Amino acid sequence: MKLNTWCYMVREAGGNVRRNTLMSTASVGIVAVSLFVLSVFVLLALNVNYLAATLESQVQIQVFLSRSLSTAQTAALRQQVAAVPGVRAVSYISAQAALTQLKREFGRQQDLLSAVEQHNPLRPSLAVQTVNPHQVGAVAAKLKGFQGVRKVTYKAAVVRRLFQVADALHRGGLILAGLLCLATIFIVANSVRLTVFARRHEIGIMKLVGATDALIRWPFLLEGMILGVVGSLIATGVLWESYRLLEQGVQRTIPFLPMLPSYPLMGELAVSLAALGALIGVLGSSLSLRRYLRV
Amino acid sequence: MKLNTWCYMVREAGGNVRRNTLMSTASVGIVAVSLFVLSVFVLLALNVNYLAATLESQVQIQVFLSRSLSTAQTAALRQQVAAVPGVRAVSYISAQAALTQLKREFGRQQDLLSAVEQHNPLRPSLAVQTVNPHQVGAVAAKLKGFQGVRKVTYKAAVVRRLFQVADALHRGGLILAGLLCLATIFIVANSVRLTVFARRHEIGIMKLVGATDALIRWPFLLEGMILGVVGSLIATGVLWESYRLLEQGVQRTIPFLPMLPSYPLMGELAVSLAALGALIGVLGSSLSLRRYLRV
Amino acid sequence: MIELANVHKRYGRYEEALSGVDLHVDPGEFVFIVGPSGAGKTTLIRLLYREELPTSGTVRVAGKDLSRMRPREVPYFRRQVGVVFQDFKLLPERTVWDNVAFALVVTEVSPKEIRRRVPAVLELVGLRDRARMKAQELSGGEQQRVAIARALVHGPPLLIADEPTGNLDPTTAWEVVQVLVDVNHRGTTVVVASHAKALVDALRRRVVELAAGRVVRDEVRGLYVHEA
Amino acid sequence: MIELANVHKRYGRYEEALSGVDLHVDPGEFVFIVGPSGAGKTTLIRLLYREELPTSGTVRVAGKDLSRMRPREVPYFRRQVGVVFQDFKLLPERTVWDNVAFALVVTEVSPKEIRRRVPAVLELVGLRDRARMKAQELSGGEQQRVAIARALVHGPPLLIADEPTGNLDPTTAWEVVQVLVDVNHRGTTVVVASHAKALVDALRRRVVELAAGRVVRDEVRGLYVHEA
Ligand SMILES: Nc1ncnc2c1ncn2[C@@H]1O[C@H](COP(=O)(O)OP(=O)(O)OP(=O)(O)O)[C@@H](O)[C@H]1O
Ligand SMILES: Nc1ncnc2c1ncn2[C@@H]1O[C@H](COP(=O)(O)OP(=O)(O)OP(=O)(O)O)[C@@H](O)[C@H]1O
Ligand SMILES: [Mg+2]
Ligand SMILES: [Mg+2]
Repeated sequence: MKLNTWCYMVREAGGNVRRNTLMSTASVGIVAVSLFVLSVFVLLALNVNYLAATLESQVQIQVFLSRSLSTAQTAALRQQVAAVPGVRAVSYISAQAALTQLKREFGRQQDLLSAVEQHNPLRPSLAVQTVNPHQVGAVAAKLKGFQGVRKVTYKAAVVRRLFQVADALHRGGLILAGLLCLATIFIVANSVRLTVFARRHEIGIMKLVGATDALIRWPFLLEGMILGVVGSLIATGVLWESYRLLEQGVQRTIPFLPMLPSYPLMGELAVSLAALGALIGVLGSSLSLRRYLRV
Repeated sequence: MKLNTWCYMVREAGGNVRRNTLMSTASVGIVAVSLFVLSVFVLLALNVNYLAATLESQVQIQVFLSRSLSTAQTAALRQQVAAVPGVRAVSYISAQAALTQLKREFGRQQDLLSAVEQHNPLRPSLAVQTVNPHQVGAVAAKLKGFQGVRKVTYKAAVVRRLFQVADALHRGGLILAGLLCLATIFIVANSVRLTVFARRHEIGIMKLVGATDALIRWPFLLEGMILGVVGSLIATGVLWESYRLLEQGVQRTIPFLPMLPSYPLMGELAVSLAALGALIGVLGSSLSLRRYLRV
Repeated sequence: MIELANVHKRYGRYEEALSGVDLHVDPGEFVFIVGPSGAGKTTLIRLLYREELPTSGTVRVAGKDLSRMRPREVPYFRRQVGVVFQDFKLLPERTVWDNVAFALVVTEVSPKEIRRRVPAVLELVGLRDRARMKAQELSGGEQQRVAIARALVHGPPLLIADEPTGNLDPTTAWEVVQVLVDVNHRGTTVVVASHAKALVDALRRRVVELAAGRVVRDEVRGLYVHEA
Repeated sequence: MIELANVHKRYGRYEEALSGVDLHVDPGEFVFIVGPSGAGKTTLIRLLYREELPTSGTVRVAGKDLSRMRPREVPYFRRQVGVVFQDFKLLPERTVWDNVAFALVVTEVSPKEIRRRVPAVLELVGLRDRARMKAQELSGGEQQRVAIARALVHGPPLLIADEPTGNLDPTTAWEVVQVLVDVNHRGTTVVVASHAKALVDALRRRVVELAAGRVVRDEVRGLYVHEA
């Protein structure tokens, strides 16, 4: 097609948006609402994952050491452990520190501990964190074989459960987001279809005057794209502000709840939403047009 | 208006639904998707609340008893405690039982406990559950004054946090559900508006022939109602089946996660959704008609 | 029946479509409105059933000042006027029967009465056998006759027809005009905007000629063009 | 130019709109199609620009068998035909200029050329000063003339007009017909379906009369009705 024709189609698309204020507003609104709801789900899923990951990362392997180890031996062992593939961090907890921590955890029921105060029955230990929580089992098994290690424990059941919950949430979140994405496309396709339906006579007339399908289709596709992108911009704006407010609220009331920071996240989301909006608009228009191009 | 006119309007509404298959399907689809998403949110909120309530109900007050209490005295105290308003259940834990449980909880670190085995430093206690988790503080204070009670504890910080989380989830859920309800009405109103827009010429002609606003409006309102109810039925069906599958899945993979049983819940939801669908349809139609009735 | 006094009508920013029209039509009259394309005939007619309000001046129809009429009275007023629109204004996806019956449904006529009157009026315009077809499936002339049937069916005291024979062959056109004359003889006031020189000249009724929004001629037994 | 052989057309379950039509039109001819309302004139015309396909029989226009034409060829074929539709088929919310220019835009004519040709053709139908108005704001006759302008603007080798003067006063109608005659003299084949007895009789061109879907008359220098 010639450049002139492209110019015509772009002008046409812009004109359509302006002329059909009502339908344009409606479509933009629907895209905005759909994308907003979709993003809320995505953010929810992302944050649950983040939460799960944070909790997972707190799962440690406890390596109890032989009481007879010298300071130098302990340091050497510690380096050895740190060198094991999959280990992220190792910290040393002396027998004394362990007792103090235990006391703190026991809280009020310290009667019990007073009884053993004079003769500390605990061992010094290494607290080992793995890079990937899934490696806990393998790393623990490897550590067991080291010289000077008496016992290796980790909360196997808790870790397993946590993984199950995180997995379920992850999978559920993905399914939900997928469903919502489909719902959005469906809603937008339908609303574009109504738009096209309202203009079916116009389309018919254009065809009778000798317009090719491409000439009729492109302004509608461009129009859909414009509407989709504008809708996504609105959704992004509202989302950004809401997330900021939510973050503040969480900071104030439940500060121990970890939340994904908004900085890189919202930027990426904005770009994805714009792309998704454009895609939805174009897809919606093209799906809807097919039927009315048969004149 | 005469009965005949009502008959005409009902026939008209039915006819519109059949005639405009495309627009009817679109509207029904939009209502169904919107209500489905809305319900997913509502179910999520309800289940989180249920989960929070379940966890809350597991918060206990521990009442440590004087070691000198006789069995009869203990039994009397237990009855006294059970009679306190707000107390739901009381169970007795002997010193021996407490030590056994402690051992179990300690797991591998039993070195410590072996050291105190021969001389049990623990006290017998009563585990008290309140009817309403919010009463924990008040009940605990009251129990402190009883004869034979040495110490009363409850995990104050944990309880407070749990309440905060539950509250936040509750409030967040309500806000989200409200937003989604608005979004649904908005989407449906817009799609009905497009429907009406596509028929604006028809409406204009009817007015020119002398039709009153009521005669034009009612078939549209009835049509909106029909579409809304059909949409809600679809949403309910899909939801019911999904929830059933989800319940089964949860039972299989994470059985310790409490879920609201579907029996009375889904029935109530079905009725609410039908009502909501009808309301949305009618509201959507009437909002959309106003503008085109000025001819 | 109709009383226009110094009526001006301007659509938006465009030049006036009617400028200072005075017109008086008695009950029972038969009036042709003629004039070149764009003279303002349709505009004049739109004022008579209150599709448009005059920019200035007064329009009184059946004793009512249309500018002063409250919106809720409008439907009841319109039922007293039968209108054949230049572009027909049929409901394209309804059957011929539904289109015609609609003018009766709005006045809450009983279904029995509807079943009696609709076939009768369709017979009159020669479309008895088209009753079950959709309006959009009809030929241009058939659609025009449906529009005429709809305007007649509720027996309005005032009948307005805008170019009612533009899509009809001379024979059918003549039949349709005879129907209008008949209706007029039974007391209905009839106003017809028309380009059909042959018909206007044959009937020799009152002719009002418009040109550029003004009445330039008003003859009691006139011809389509002024007798030189 | 046009070649119809034993063409039948039936819409859905209704009786045939055309039953066994044979018609041959040479390039450069001027043909009137006449006949009573519902005779099948518009149906015949719809076959010529492939809005409809015949139920049986063949329709050849400009050397192409329309039933065999592939869908992607259709737009290019339609650009060779100018059509004035009985119901105008204008884009109601576009300006007169846009409506006319559209027939040039589809053929990718340069903007400069468009700015030259559109005013010229609007001048021809007397609507030069209406270019910026929306189609829906025009009077019936003005809309009809826009439809004619659109059919002419790209200079098609075949011009088909369905009832092109139904909404025009006799003077304007005569001017429009002169435009058609002019175009014909410059080599365009012209087919006009019309009820305008006065015009048909004045021009004395070839007349094809349809009745109930059949060709009942085909005269080289005919009148609207058969000379008795
Ligand atoms: N809605 C409108 N907006 C702007 N201008 C209008 C509108 N309707 C009519 N006009 C203009 O008013 C003038 C008179 O129009 P009107 O339809 O009354 O003419 P008419 O006498 O009925 O012509 P015709 O014989 O062609 O139907 C025309 O010039 C037309 O362009
Ligand atoms: N889409 C359609 N569906 C069904 N029947 C149709 C359709 N279009 C036309 N017809 C029927 O075919 C017959 C011929 O119609 P056509 O439009 O060709 O008549 P015409 O000669 O153009 O008449 P007019 O002079 O009134 O315009 C009519 O009886 C009409 O009812
Ligand atoms: Mg007019
Ligand atoms: Mg026709």
